[in-house]
Amino acid sequence: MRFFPHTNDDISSMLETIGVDSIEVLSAHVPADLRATARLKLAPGRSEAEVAAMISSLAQRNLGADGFTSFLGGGYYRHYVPAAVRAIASRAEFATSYTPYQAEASQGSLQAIFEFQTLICQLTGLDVANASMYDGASAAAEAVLMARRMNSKRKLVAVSRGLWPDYRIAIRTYLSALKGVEVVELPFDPATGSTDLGEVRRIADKNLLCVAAGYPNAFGVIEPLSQIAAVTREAGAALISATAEPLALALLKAPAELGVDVAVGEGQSFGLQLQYGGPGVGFMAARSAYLRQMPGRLVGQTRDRDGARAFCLTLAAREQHIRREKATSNICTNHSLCALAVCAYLALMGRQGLRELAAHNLELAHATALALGSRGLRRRFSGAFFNEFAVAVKDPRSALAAAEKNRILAGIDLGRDYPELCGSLLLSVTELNNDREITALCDSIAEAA
Amino acid sequence: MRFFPHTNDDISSMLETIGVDSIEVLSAHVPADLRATARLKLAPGRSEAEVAAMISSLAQRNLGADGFTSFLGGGYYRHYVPAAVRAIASRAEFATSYTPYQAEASQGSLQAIFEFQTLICQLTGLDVANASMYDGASAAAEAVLMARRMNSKRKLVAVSRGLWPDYRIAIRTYLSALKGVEVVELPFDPATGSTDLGEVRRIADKNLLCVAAGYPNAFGVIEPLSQIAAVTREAGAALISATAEPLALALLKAPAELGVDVAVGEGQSFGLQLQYGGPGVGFMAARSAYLRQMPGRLVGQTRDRDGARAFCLTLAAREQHIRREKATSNICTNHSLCALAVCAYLALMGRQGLRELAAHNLELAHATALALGSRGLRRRFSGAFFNEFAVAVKDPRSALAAAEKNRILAGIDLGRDYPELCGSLLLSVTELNNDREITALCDSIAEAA
Amino acid sequence: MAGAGKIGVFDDSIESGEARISNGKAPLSKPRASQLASDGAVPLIFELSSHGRRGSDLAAPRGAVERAVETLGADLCRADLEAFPELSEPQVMRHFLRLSQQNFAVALQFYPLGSCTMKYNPVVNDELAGLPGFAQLHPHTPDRLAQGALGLMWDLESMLAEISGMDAISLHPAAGAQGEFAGLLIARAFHRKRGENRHKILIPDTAHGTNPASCTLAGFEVATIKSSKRGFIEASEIEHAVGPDVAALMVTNPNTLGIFEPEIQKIASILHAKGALLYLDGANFNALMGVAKPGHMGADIVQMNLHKTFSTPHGGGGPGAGPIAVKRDLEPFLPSPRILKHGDKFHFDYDRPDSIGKLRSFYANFGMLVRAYAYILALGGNGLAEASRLAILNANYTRKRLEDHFPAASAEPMMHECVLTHDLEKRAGVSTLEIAKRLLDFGIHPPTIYFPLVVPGALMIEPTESESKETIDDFVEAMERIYNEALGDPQLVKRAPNSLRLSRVDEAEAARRPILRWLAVAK
Amino acid sequence: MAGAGKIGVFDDSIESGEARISNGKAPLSKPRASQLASDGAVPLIFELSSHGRRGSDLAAPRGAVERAVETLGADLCRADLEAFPELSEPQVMRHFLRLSQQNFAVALQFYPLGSCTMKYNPVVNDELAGLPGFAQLHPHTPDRLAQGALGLMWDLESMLAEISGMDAISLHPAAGAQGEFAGLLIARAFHRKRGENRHKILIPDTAHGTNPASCTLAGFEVATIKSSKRGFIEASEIEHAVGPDVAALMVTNPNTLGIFEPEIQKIASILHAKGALLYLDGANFNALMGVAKPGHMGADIVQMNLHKTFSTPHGGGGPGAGPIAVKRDLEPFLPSPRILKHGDKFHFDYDRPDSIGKLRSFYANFGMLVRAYAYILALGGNGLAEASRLAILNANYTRKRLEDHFPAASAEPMMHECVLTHDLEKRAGVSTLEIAKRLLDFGIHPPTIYFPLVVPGALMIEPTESESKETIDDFVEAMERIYNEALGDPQLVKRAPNSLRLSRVDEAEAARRPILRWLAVAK
Ligand SMILES: Cc1ncc(COP(=O)(O)O)c(C=O)c1O
Ligand SMILES: Cc1ncc(COP(=O)(O)O)c(C=O)c1O
Repeated sequence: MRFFPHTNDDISSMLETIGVDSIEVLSAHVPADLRATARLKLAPGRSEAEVAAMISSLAQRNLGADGFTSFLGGGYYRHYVPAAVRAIASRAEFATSYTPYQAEASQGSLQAIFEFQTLICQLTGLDVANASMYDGASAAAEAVLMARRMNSKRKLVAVSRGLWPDYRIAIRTYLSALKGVEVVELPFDPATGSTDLGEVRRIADKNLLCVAAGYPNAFGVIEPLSQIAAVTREAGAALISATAEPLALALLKAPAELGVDVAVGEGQSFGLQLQYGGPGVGFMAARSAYLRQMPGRLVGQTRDRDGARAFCLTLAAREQHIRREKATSNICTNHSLCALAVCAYLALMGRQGLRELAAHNLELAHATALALGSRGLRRRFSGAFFNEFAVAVKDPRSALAAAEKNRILAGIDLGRDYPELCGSLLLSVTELNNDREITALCDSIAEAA
Repeated sequence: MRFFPHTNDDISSMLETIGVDSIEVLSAHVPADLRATARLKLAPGRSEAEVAAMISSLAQRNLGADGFTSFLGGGYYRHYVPAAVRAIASRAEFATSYTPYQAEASQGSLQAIFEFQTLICQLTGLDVANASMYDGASAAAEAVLMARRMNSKRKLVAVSRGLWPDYRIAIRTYLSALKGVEVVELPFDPATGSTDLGEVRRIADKNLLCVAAGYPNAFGVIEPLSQIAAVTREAGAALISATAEPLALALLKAPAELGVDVAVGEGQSFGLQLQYGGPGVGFMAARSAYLRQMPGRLVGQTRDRDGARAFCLTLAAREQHIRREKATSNICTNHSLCALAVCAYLALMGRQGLRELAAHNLELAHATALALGSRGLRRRFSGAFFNEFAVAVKDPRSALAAAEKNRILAGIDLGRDYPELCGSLLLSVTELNNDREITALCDSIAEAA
Repeated sequence: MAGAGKIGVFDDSIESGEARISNGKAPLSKPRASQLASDGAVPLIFELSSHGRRGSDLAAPRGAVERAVETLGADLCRADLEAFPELSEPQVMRHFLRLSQQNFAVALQFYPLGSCTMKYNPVVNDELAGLPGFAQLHPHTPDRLAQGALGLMWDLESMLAEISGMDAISLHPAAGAQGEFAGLLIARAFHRKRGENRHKILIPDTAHGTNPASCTLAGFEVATIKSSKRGFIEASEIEHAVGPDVAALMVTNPNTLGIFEPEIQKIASILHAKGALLYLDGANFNALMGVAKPGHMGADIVQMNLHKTFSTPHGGGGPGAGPIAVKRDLEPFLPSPRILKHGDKFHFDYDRPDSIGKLRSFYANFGMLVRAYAYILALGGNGLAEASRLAILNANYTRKRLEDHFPAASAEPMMHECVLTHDLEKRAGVSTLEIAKRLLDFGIHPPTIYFPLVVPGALMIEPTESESKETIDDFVEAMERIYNEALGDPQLVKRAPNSLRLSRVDEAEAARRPILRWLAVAK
Repeated sequence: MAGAGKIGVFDDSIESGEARISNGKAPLSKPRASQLASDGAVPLIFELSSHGRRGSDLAAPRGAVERAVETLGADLCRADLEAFPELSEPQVMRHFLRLSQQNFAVALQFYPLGSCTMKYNPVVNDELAGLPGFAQLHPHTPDRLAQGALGLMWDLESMLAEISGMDAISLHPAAGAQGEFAGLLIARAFHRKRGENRHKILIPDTAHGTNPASCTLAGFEVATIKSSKRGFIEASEIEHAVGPDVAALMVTNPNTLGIFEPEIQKIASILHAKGALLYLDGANFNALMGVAKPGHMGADIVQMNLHKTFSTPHGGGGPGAGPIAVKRDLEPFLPSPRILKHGDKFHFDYDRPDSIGKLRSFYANFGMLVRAYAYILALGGNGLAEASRLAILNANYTRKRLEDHFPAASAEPMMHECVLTHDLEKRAGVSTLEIAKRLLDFGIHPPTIYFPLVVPGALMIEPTESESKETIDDFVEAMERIYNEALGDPQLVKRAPNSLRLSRVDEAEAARRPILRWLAVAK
């Protein structure tokens, strides 16, 4: 087999050194009945060419972004990934190393993550960011857990219904086993699509642990975080913002500016392919007070013995391999390589480029909303939006079907996850869409509606 | 522009240092009329996404190996390229360096080429191989020129008509300017498809500089080189073999064993994609007597000052940058990266794998010939063949057209380049073809014939 | 460029603003961010930044930013992305390529990091995961139009079921630890459903840190089981420890000493008899393929780390994937959705009333699944078994060759990894950490150290099946040499690494005065 | 891993069988081929080979080799591929990845190799060239089914015509030198067709070596033109030299001193008046875009090196591409076939009775053409002109900054590169070669040295537009430091490189006793 370097001679001589007759002897202590039934009933091994052919044919049985025009968003966003990002992230030195426990032999990964942490701090305006989480939803859940560690007497976790369903479910699942914590859902204002402020005020008392809201939220609406923050600050609760489309942060006020305590989100938009939903990368940033309660790895700057700048994992006393059952989180393997790709992407886009890209997204999305409006299709919500919005249609299913006939994936039927929003489509428009596509989209939906 | 690191401030400060007001001043000495008309009437610059989209759409307007079943050969052969070869050859350290003039900073490229030279020597059985030529055809032409330098009194160059048309034309073009050299074509035996031995004998005298023949030749026929060698040796002429499908050398006797003096060929089969005909890579190996007349670069083993093994370019006194008009060749930039890919490919295939792959090719091709035979379609030549052969069909055009309807590229109409062979198709069968494809091919052609 | 030493290099002490004397050579007159330093020191992207540079050109129409701010209103918008990097594309490429050369990685170095299974990662798998039909497939694509991806996952689930001897698989968890968490929530849901309130998990003292951490997260109390002197759990101990409050035993097998738990079946029976479950941490699966199936051992829940046994690259710390496998009666509790097959069509099923829910967005780390699937297809049943056989051979050969200097922590047979110890601390005051750092001078990534915690100064070595006898022989020789150095010239070992760009990194300083991000220095 | 020094490394003296003492540390007891050496020494694939290993699994049915030998008959067949390498895939990957780190390359280092235009090579271009529709396109595909590729080339030809100011382009030649050869054969054919037998080419003494070598190959005699003291050709000199036997003047512009030939138009007129042609070597095109078009200078024939100005990567020595551009009256002589457009369809035209023929198989190095095309599309007309402007700026800035220590070889304005000289040989016995080697210690690839031949101890520096001011400033500082070292501590410079894995490589020894291949050592 091409992956095994052992020759028969190697095996014989190794066995001789060990002093046994066969490799089987080395596992002979494994109970015989287990060994007897351990045969793997799988097809025999295959050449690389065969494997490549089989898997390529599966890939062709999907619809890449190529075949269809797409307006799908809803937590994962279609963006152009520069080739340099792929070239960098596929460097074997980055891709085939592991957690940089040995700092002297891992400066490449460590420095890139230090840069990533800095970029996340810059985008969110917060003081400290970690080395990555699995994804946006689990990062949101971990943020709530962190808020709880900071303030363990409070019991009420308020999650905006305007958070993506997966985020809400992940928060509930992560909290499901914790005693005495109650999760409530904050309704959204049916007109604006943003979290119902009255309701926030209503529940804001000494028992309120935190409020979690999207920025922008699951309807693409830019939540008025500063107003929520005024309430949470007053109540002594934490405000957690979750961002699935971090490109918006290039234009929008930084969460910290609005009073957010912990900002989490999904980094996929920044240089990661869609990959049917994973791996993306979660990010988490917080005010410095949270530092010792952060989950996950942190990279810090230090010096070597000769005074040269160096980076290493730090504050590991929070982590599972040191603190075990008292750790801030169970996370071990994280999404480092994805964070590195994000870092490369942001370095390429840069200060001006990222803002221009964001503006371009916004402009296209707003143009789409206008074009739909001029065909009599109105936005479902009035709240300000970035590159995603909901549109009211009579029959979402037939609208989607009509579009699909024109090889367009027109969006997501919001009614699936929000029964109260049946008759709404969620559309995301990015730089990968052009005017021609937008017109075709509008025509298709308008016709069906 | 994303490729330029200059900020406006950089430019100003650089101009200030130089002591001029503008960049234009630096080229103001270029005649004004030239400058005035130098504007490039090309579209303005484009984003990476735009360029990628434009070029992808051009790529889709071709037929990759994917869309069609192919039996095309004729000098370039379809083989599976392992991903590791691509990963290795695309390492920036290999791809973005240049000719390894500075040995201490180029050991990666130099050692790989030293290994390539060794592999070519092993395959051909000859003593010395160079660092690469452009391709098989130009290597063949350079081989003839080299033979001439070794024996400059002789005037007659005999080229087998069984060499690929491009090779014959390249030889003629390379020789076209040299005074007193005559190129004659050796006919092939219409029955066997190999070079007419009688004709070789007829012209073999003191004036004969060299004979060049394919191994296998342009009809896929394995030339009986040892018989030609007996004649050339007797006459004191050189025998040059050219191989466009070097995979055959894994099974066939090494050229040196058969009396060949110089073996050249095309390395594309060994890990290079088809790329519509280039870049491939030429190889050249020869008996040691030819060493100082070799064209191109040579990598040699030596030591550094502390005795460590090292590699460097050597015997440069043959080359254009030293010898100028007296150089053995004008070649400067060669096909190093392709040679490196060949080296990686052969290291992966290895001693057993390469022979098995060759045998598999042979078996499939012979099975195809048999299957065609059983449908009444006979091989055009009786000579032994490896993975390519000519088959006699009544109307090649309609056979090709019929196959194309079934999405099969059935081969090459030999009549195009060999009027005497009209009514013949040249087919190449490789490991990329399977039994189902072979049956479909035979059915399509048989139907049309 | 490897081998670059310290003579004549540019100085890298940008941040301090102070020129540093490197190896007796005069430093540059004005230290600055240089992309040339021959010793490999790399400035931060922020230090390479210069206002007005760009690394991307966009089709965005001019003035878009101003118009966008107008559209949204200034009070929603930030004024700028202050201090964000501004580099050209060539600088970005050079930056990261130079950084990459500052890493050890298994593609280039021997990397016997115990418990991490740093085996060869076939590059073709990365290529296949990058095919447009996968890479550009949006997670909200209707099932109908994603049949290839769904089919691949369905097939992978079947394969993992066969390999593990379990009944049902969910590919949902993002990593091993998330798989543990999912598994423990399943155990919890299972007991709840049966009206039982079991709040304790038994965990041996050799367990990986994620095990107890996951228990806490899943709302369980941890009760530690002491391993026997021989290094495994005794059934009698479990018999004794399992009460009606115990939800499960969570055990790694082979355990982190590399020892196959000899009484695992008996233990499973005891647990089952008392209504408790057996959770098997499958991170060490590389020992088991074709040797023993967790399902047959009596395991009820197993998580499998695809980034270990199934060869998806570790990525400098991730991403990975941690599928969870369960026995039939636990299937209803698996994360939602699940993939179902009807005829020859696949779809996601969300109708899972007993499911524990979701731990992340969408279904799974699909990109990693493609790689693992390609790996299993390539090896096949025979190849996977051979991988385990050779991994076991390599570990035992390493153990045997090193036994005179670094004896095994237990006399028991070990499987795919071996945990060794040594007397150098006592004899020469040389610690395991120092031995590890000295290995770097030999171009070898150190094993896992100080783990499992029960072994003093542990060296946990997992060569994997990808390494040749020659490489192990070299490793053995390096270890022996270090042993002798520690006795003869301990300073050489204690001040290691001696040959990398950096000398020993001061981790204490990093923790004492945390600098976790770059901050612009006032110019 | 960069920065690995020489302490504690495995010994690499395999071939000699003798243990070598490295930096005072004890070598391994038994030297052997190790893939671990921390200093980066890499054994040959042949030394890593072991019988029975394989790096590929094939679908070939068992016994295929034996059957094949039977089919062909034993006397056609070899018995074995003796001494051919036998490695597993992980070993092959590790081998080449480790080797790669032994290279300087422009993606990672400053590489101002004069006359070679080592500019940034956008990685997206490599990706695009690898698209299946290109990579898997067979050269014998019917034109009908290759319209994308043909269209791309047709478009690229038009662009190159616009850029060069010439009328017709052939993309056929594989590199600059083959382009020169093609161009000279065209000149020859042109004169022949007119019944003239001109057998001489005028070449200035600053010409690149390929120029005279190509002349010989094309059957011409070379007559060398002395450059003026100021570093260019004087029209009066040409007036004098052109006789009825002169076929052409072959001139590089800007010439290899970086100087734009000021009298080029006058020279062209003289040549044309006397029936001779002007061949312009376009290897230095990076100075010309938007500045001056060769066609307007009076050039009849120009070759363009796409691997220089148009950014296709240099590949450690190639492949490149050397399209040839001609004026209308020379078009009939271009290599055959040519690409024609009829309506919106493209095809190859082979009906070219006056063509010089072919110099290689098939049409062109298509893979490189895709990259050059992508590059031109990305920059556009404005970007290409900007590239030349910034290349000129960088070269002039470098020249200015270095003038006190390394004065320019000529007082004339220089364009995209500058040729400098120095007095260190005289003042300190330090040669240009030694300066070059010392630059390696600063992580900088040296400039082209000792060329052009007319400049004693020449340093030919071409920074290209891809390099930042900061990088040039660092380079300048390194050069100044070396200058001072040469005076103060000449041995430091003379024994350079001091910080790479290898010390100075003995090139003389390599030539004296050529070892050009590995040979199995009897064991
Ligand atoms: C024994 C064991 N269990 C669990 C884990 C956790 O897996 P992951 O890092 O994928 O979360 C690991 C590896 O880190 C491990 O070695
Ligand atoms: C001025 C000049 N002319 C011609 C050439 C030859 O080009 P190539 O190396 O592509 O054959 C070169 C470069 O090597 C050059 O610098």
